Amino acid sequence: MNVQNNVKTMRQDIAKRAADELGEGEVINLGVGIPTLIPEYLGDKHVFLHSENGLLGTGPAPEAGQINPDLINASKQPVTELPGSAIFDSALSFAMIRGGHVDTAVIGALQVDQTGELANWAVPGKDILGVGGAMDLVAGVQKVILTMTHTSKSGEAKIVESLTYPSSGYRKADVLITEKAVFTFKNNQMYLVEVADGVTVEDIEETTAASFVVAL
Amino acid sequence: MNVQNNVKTMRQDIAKRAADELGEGEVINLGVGIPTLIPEYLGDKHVFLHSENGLLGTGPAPEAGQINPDLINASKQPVTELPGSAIFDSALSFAMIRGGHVDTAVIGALQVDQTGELANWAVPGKDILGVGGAMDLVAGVQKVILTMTHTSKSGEAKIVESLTYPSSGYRKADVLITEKAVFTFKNNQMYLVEVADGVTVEDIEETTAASFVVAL
Amino acid sequence: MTSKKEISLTDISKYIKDGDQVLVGGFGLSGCPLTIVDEIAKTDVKDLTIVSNNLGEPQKGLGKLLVNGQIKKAIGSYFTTHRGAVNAWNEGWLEIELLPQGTMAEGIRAAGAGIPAFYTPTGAGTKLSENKEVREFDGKEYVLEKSIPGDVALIRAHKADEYGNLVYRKTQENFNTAMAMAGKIVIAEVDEIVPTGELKPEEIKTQHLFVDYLVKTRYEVEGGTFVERTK
Amino acid sequence: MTSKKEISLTDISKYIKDGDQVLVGGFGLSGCPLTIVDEIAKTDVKDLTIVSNNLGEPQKGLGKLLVNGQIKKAIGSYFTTHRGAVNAWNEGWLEIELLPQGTMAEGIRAAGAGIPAFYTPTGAGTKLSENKEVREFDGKEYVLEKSIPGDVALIRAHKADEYGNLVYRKTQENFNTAMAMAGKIVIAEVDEIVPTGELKPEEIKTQHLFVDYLVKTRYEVEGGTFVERTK
Repeated sequence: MNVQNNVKTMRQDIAKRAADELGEGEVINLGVGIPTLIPEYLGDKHVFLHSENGLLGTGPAPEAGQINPDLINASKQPVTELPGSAIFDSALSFAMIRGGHVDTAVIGALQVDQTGELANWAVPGKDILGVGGAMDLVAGVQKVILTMTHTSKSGEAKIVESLTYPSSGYRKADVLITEKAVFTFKNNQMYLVEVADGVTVEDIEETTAASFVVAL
Repeated sequence: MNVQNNVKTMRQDIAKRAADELGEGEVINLGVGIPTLIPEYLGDKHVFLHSENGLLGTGPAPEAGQINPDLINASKQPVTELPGSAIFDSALSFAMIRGGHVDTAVIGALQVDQTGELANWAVPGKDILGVGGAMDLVAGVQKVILTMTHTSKSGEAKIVESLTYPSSGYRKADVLITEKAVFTFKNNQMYLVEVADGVTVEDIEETTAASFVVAL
Repeated sequence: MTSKKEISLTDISKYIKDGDQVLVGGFGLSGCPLTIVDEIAKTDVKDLTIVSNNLGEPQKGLGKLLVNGQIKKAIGSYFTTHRGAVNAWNEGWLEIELLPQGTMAEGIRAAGAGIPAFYTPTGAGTKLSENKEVREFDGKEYVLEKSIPGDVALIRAHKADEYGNLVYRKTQENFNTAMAMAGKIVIAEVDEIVPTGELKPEEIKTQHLFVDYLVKTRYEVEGGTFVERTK
Repeated sequence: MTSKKEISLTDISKYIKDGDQVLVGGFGLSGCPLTIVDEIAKTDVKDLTIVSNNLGEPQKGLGKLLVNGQIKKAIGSYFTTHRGAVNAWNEGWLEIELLPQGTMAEGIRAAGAGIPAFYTPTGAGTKLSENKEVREFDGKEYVLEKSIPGDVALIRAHKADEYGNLVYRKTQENFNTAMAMAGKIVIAEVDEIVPTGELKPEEIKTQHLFVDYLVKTRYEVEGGTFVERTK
């Protein structure tokens, strides 16, 4: 298996596990990257996908030739609308997010600390020129699920004692899913609740620069 | 002519004069009482009537038998909708008012002082149990036109040096129309700009407990 | 058509507790959930704080809860013409908090939009802002107003689809969408439930994520007014 | 169909002055008034502060004004993927003010709704609130955000009626209604103007009192993208 396939499998595994966290009938906002793979793994579970540019009930990408450039998701990709979907403006869309009406956001993170505080919008030393809806989602939704590879490409820990990347806000994540493990956060404490097949707690400890309680 | 007819004529005269103040194509909010008579005197002038419960483009009362209790104005009276009308919720309706998108409000007043500050929602010593949209209109619209009888039923001055009734807010009226006269307000100064046929400036001075500049 | 969100009228009382702050839609009787209010009037739930533009009419809508003594406090913009409310206030058993109508609408929306407080020019310099914080922006005074959330919101719409998306009949919407946004538990009274997909995405005024439960109304329009079905 | 509000493309520049704060609708190119932006790119108006979620694409939409050096400052939520904007910022001739997308949407709506400032949980505890006032409500920190008005708002809709009421095509609305509310002068680019009465009162998304002028678009949808008509 080459490295690329390996990364692809990792991302799929994370998306698959994240799909299990979602409840029937929930309103979900999916961030860019790994979260966009989740719909493939929902099976019979029905959830409502919320796109912050103004669509609740986002459907899959259209067939070629059926693209409407005025029917897009928050990643500016063409989408379709499912029966029962609703369309609205940006102010109401973010009122839904900020007001706690979106059940769950599944988003990527660049870093997360052992309390669940996360960084997902800016890299230290790089230009800070984009935030999009990231902070609104972190501040507003009922449940924040993070999906990310356990370490960076160069093998550095992304799960850390305290953030070195710019924080996305006070609000802590609820669940963190990597290709190696699942963590939960409660009262500023991190719990290891699952390890992937063939992964040991020692392996997790080695690749995680944060304290956590083992709660398998 | 009996007293009742006299009052009726007065109110009609005030409404008629107020109609002249309105510009073609303006968005107008009409308060209860005298302002509700204005549509009869618009002639060919086309204005858009805004009802704060959520209708822009309010039409006249429906024929008997055509009443829809879910198509009402802010006085809870059944109305109709004109072509090009729009329906919206209370939050947006007051955003229109507060945000300055309604050109003119024509409202009654219990008292107005010589700077144009007005009182139109509560009487001293009486229960203060209603305000409705009065303060929003006073604070928000581009132009406030007051319509009222020049004095109270018992002959007391309603145009005063300073308010003894509870104020409706810092915002001053722009125009005041009574059966005897028309005043304008600029920079906290009151100007007498018109008198009704057969009314003298002396008569106005006698029935007005406020200082004004004669600018006929 | 049925919906997973549909509940029976007798279930309504499960969602309302003594002392709750309850948002109730309607401008006059239009957009007021008359059936739901009738059901609450049959229960002994009490000490309610009702947020509604007015308190219905004597023996109609919220007037029934008032007569029953179920309301401890009313927050709204206009109670002057409701004799029962005025008397209750004078007799000292009804608290009233008066708000400018636009401040009330914006405060309810704010609660639903995650905004805890906002500044408004409305009411600055009046008795209604006497105990409120005032602040200048660009030389003009504004009043700080807090958002107005509800433990429960009781709303009225025309049609729901199976998911709970709502549309209204003419000016029936008034405070209902804002209240659906601001209520922790939201029960909507509707004329009918239509199959999902029948409402166009663009015409939906209150999106289903704001609506928890649906009940069917017992009222219909007859002779220009709302009449309770007798059958 | 014609409307009293319709103006010619060459009239657009009359309403925009050097140094104006200009609200420009759109999420990506959807809902962006491409024709109006093209017209501005032909003029020498400069030092504009553009409030828009992003700055279009290189040579598309606002990207054209950027290349021309007509933009002094951009206020928006996401410029990362626009190479031209990143370069301009690095070279020091473009100021950028970054806002969380929801704060931007709410701030624009607030300007249109007469609300000078509001508190939001978004961004509390981050670099983006470093120089902003923070305040606790019920033990939680919120950031004070000011409203975002425009000297001009340039918006895009699908259809207008003769009065200037607007409807949109699918997710084209995004920031457009809020911007129509917040602009002192509002110019809407539309596909067509239909007779008054053709749009149902309930389906109107942007009411005519928010719209000053209408222009007809030169862009049409072809092959899943926006293409300028050549004729």
